[in-house]
Amino acid sequence: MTAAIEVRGLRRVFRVRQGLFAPPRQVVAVDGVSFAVPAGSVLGVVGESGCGKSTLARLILGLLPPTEGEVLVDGRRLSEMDRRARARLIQPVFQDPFASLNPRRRVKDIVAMPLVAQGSVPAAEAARRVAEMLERVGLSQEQGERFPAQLSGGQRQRVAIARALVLRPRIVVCDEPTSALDVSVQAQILNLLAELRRDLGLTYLFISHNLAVVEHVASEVAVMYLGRIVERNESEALFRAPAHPYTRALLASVLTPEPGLGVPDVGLGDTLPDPANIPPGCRFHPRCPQAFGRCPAEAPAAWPAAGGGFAECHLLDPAAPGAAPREALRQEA
Amino acid sequence: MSLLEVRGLRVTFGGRTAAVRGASLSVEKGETHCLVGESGCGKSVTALAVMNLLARGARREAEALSFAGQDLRHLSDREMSRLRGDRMAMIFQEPMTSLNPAYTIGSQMTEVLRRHRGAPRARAAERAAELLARVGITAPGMRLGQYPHQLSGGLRQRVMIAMALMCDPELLVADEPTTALDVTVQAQILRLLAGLQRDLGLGILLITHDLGIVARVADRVSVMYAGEVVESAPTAQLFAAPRHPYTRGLLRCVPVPGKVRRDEPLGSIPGVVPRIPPGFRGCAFRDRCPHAAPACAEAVPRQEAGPGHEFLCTLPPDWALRERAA
Amino acid sequence: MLTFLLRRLAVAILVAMTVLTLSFMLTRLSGDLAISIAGPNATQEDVALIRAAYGLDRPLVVQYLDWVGRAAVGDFGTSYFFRERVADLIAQRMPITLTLGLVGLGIALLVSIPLGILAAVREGSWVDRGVMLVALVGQAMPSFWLGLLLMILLGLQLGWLPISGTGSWEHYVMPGIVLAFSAIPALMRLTRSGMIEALSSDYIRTARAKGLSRLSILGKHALRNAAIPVVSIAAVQLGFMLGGSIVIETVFALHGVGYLAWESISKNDFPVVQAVVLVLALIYIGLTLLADLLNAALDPRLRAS
Amino acid sequence: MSGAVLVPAGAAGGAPRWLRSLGLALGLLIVGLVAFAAVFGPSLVPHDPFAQDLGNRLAVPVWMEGGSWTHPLGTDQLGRDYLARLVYGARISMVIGLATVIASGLIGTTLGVLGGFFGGRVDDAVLFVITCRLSIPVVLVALAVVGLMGSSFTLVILVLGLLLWDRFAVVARSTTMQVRNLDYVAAAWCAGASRAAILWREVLPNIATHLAVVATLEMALAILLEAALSFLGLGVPPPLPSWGLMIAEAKDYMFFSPWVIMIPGIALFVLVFGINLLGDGLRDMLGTQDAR
Repeated sequence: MTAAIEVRGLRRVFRVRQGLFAPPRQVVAVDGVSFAVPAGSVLGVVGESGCGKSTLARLILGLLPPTEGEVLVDGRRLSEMDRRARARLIQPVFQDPFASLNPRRRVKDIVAMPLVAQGSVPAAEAARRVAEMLERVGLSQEQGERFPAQLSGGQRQRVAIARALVLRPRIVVCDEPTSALDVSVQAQILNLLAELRRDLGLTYLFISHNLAVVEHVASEVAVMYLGRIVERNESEALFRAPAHPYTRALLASVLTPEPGLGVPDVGLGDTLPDPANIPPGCRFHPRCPQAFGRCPAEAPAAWPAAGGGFAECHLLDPAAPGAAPREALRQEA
Repeated sequence: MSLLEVRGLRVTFGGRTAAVRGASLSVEKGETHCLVGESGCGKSVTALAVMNLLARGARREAEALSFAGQDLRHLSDREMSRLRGDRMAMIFQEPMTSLNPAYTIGSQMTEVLRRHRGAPRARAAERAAELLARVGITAPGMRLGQYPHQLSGGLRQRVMIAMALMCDPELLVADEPTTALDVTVQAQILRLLAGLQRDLGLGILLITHDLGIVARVADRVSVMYAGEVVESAPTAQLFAAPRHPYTRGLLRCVPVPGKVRRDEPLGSIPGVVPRIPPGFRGCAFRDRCPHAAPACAEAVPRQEAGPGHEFLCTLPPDWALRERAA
Repeated sequence: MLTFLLRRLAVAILVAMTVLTLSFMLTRLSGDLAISIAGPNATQEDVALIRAAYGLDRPLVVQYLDWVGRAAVGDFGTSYFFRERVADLIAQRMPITLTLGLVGLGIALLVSIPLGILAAVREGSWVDRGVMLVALVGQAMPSFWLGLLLMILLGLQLGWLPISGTGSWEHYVMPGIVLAFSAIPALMRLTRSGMIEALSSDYIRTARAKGLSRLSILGKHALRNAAIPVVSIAAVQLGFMLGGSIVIETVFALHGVGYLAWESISKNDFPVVQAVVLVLALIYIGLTLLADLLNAALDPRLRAS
Repeated sequence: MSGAVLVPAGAAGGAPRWLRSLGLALGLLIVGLVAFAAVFGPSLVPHDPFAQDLGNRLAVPVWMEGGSWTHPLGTDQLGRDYLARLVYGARISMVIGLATVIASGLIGTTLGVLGGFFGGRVDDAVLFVITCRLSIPVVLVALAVVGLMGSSFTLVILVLGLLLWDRFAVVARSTTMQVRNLDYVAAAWCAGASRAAILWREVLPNIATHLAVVATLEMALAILLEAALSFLGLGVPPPLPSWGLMIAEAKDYMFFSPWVIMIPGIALFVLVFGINLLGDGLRDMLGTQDAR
């Protein structure tokens, strides 16, 4: 199957200037990220704050230029397209429905904005497509006349989705689309996104810190830690048998609504990841409960994991002495 | 006698909007009571009302509001401030902004003990260092001299907890203490709170929107909706047999790994959280409720569905069972 | 911290250079300075003589470089009108203007900080409204007119203070009050909004939750954070006040730098004018530098980085 | 089902609304009255503001002993009708205020928006220009320029317009920065909208209200500065009746007949007060709007 979207060796370095005479510090926010997403599927990207998942979204959307690497849609490089052509292929849905809509414009004008930006859609045609899109996301024509301040958070996120889909893109990058919403509204929006994906044949890149949500929507999951994808696998396989110690810790810290289980010990230390100061070797080793001599010395390769994915961990190296992955799993249980 | 007893709490802002409309709950000694609900349901306002920390312009009324047998309703501001930070303490959602950026951790921690116990500076610093170690902060002596901005969010929340414990309080009110934190840090903080409670016999009133947290740490749960406690039960009981349609809807909205299949729609509650106009009568959930009936516009009875399990609905206590049978 | 300082210093020097250039250009705006200096009744020869005497016959670039080179070592040339070295003139007059500025700032701070705090603590009350009204009145009051009113009231009718001139401390009271009026609204609003922001912050809620006394909450926790911007703005305001002293010194015939500037402008004494512009700008630049330093000293977040 | 429950959420509480709008209304009223006087006044007042009548110098206003309705506000030291001059002075103040705001608003907004929107080196340059401008003492430079080039009405406008753009630039820059980082601008970028369209449709409408507040402040400042320049004799040239100039000309008589400086002074004060009230009212409206 051809990939709807492919990312090759994406890397982004921020230079943080500290002073006129001090050498600028380098912060590697995204460090060599590659993946391909088949058409019609959903790649979930999970990780904690500062792991680079939002930078990754901005790189893919063209809001930031990459330091290295390429994004391809249907085998064509996005960097070689003009922005209007790119807009017809890939669109965003952002986290904060209060900041993502221009407060001075009516809902119908917000949704029409991408059509206007194309410059080639006649007004009547645009109005028709806006009306159709509003209905599709569950908003009335009357709500189309309102300003964003007159809508609830969930309704605003519906507007943002309508705006993203009005150009009928192939790919939608959802950056924490439900994190600012209440659970009952979150469920509405997740259901809507799933329905639209099926009906319109969309491909999603779904970025979230909420593993339970990702598990629900994603067919494949990538776990990011300090700018790298440390584990990627089919959703089922990853949640059933996480291979990377970080993935295991993440999964362990998800508090499912099951009484009586108590709060798990995730076994991570106090040292928090600092993107400006990435540890040598395996970047997770200072927090890893299973780190051993090789971890600070050598960056792990991507070893295959059960289910067809991979994880970057020395424990998975068949040649590693005394560090079988089974043992790690038992400790978790 | 409950440690904290709240009955018929009402909070209004500017006489126009009722944020809390007759909420009741009680926290026992050594118990964790979770108050859960969506944004705007009044759960945080309830917590602030208990501590008498409401913003100016807010009015608080209650049929009963007592702490360890002491009626809090008629205490003066001065008397109340003697209790706060001493016998009842509170921590907040935003560890990044809840500490004063202009003073060191040590200064902010010690002033609690100095204020309530008149402790000399050195003794207060000793106690602060001891508590920092207790909440799992390494090199507490060094931390005392640091400013809040030098600590990560997780560490700051630990400092907040340590600061709350300075005077050995009997009650800790925690308002969404882990919402701003990453999941792994959240688990660490919640574990810490659970451990402290076990060791110190604290009563905890935990405000949260996260049913996962409720399930894992609560002894008792109260579910709030539109300013009312609509259901209250021991935790296991609530998750096993929720009675209020809102509780049931809420539980179905949460994606649970392994329970809801991918591609299957999640349960959801239609509509949005309403704003309650003055003089409103009946059930506030009726606009979104699949079981709404004309009777819901009248006064809604508070019913018992088992020991310590109350809910606010016109449906009979065994409605769910009958529905399943039918 | 050191790099921050160096960076700030580098910017300050660049700004100073730019102002140096601007103040030179300013005096050449009118075209032929020699004609302006010579006055309307001068003959062709007079103008030529003046042109040669002041080096105005040289190319502009040479004149500019000459001026920069001299200004760098504090030599601003000689005044046409006073027949004295400009640097000496400014040095004589500067203490008067600085005294006036500091008196004005002192009065402004004494009035605006307590009132600003009071308004913030009683936000929305009649006290607050009253304080805001004072700010509005202060903003709308033309300083020269206020000066005249004070002269009539305090000088003539009550006879408490000398109407104008330079000499005793009493001569600074009325101009100081008038100058303070120009800074009070800004400082008062800033104190008020800073206190309101601090009082509604999460850390004040924490302080209340800790059961601290009202005095400690206001005086220790809120004021410290609200004071940070006020202190730095006060330094900047002093700069504006020195710049604005020209009007007040003229009204009260207080012989400071501002009065000197006004006299020189009326007499087309351009070496003095450009020197005063430069010196006031340099003082302002120095004060903003000071403001940044104060800020860094008061705010631990800045101190560390 | 009862729709009564569903009332859309909105902000509640705050200071008494009538009081806030009272300030705004008063500001509007004052500015409106002065604008009316500026436009129609000179044709309604029977006297010529420039006509001297040396036989009738310093006639007192009507409410004082010996005053008459022929000259309701009295006459000045040259016997010119004070009311006519005051009304004509309103025209000068308003024109200078508006023209300065337009000129400085264009300069400052352009600089600020460019710096805030493009950031990086553009912003460094803009910030530097603003810093330079702030370090120049405004009154002194304005006086020097007018002094060296000769006083004229247009020169005053030009000088003030070129000097008073700093606050526009500062506010436009900071608000543009805030707006630029909001996701709706990112969405417009992803939708392929041009930079010009983003600036025009997404950024400007959202900073316009802030700029309106600055405009009132700057207009008030420009009017005060013009009065100060004219008072020092280096503003609007005589015999034009600028309020500042009227005060300067009357200064010598103020100890004996204080009303000669009171009348133009009060006019100046009230106008500036009104404009500031307007600005405060606008700011309050902004505040409630932002607190969604």
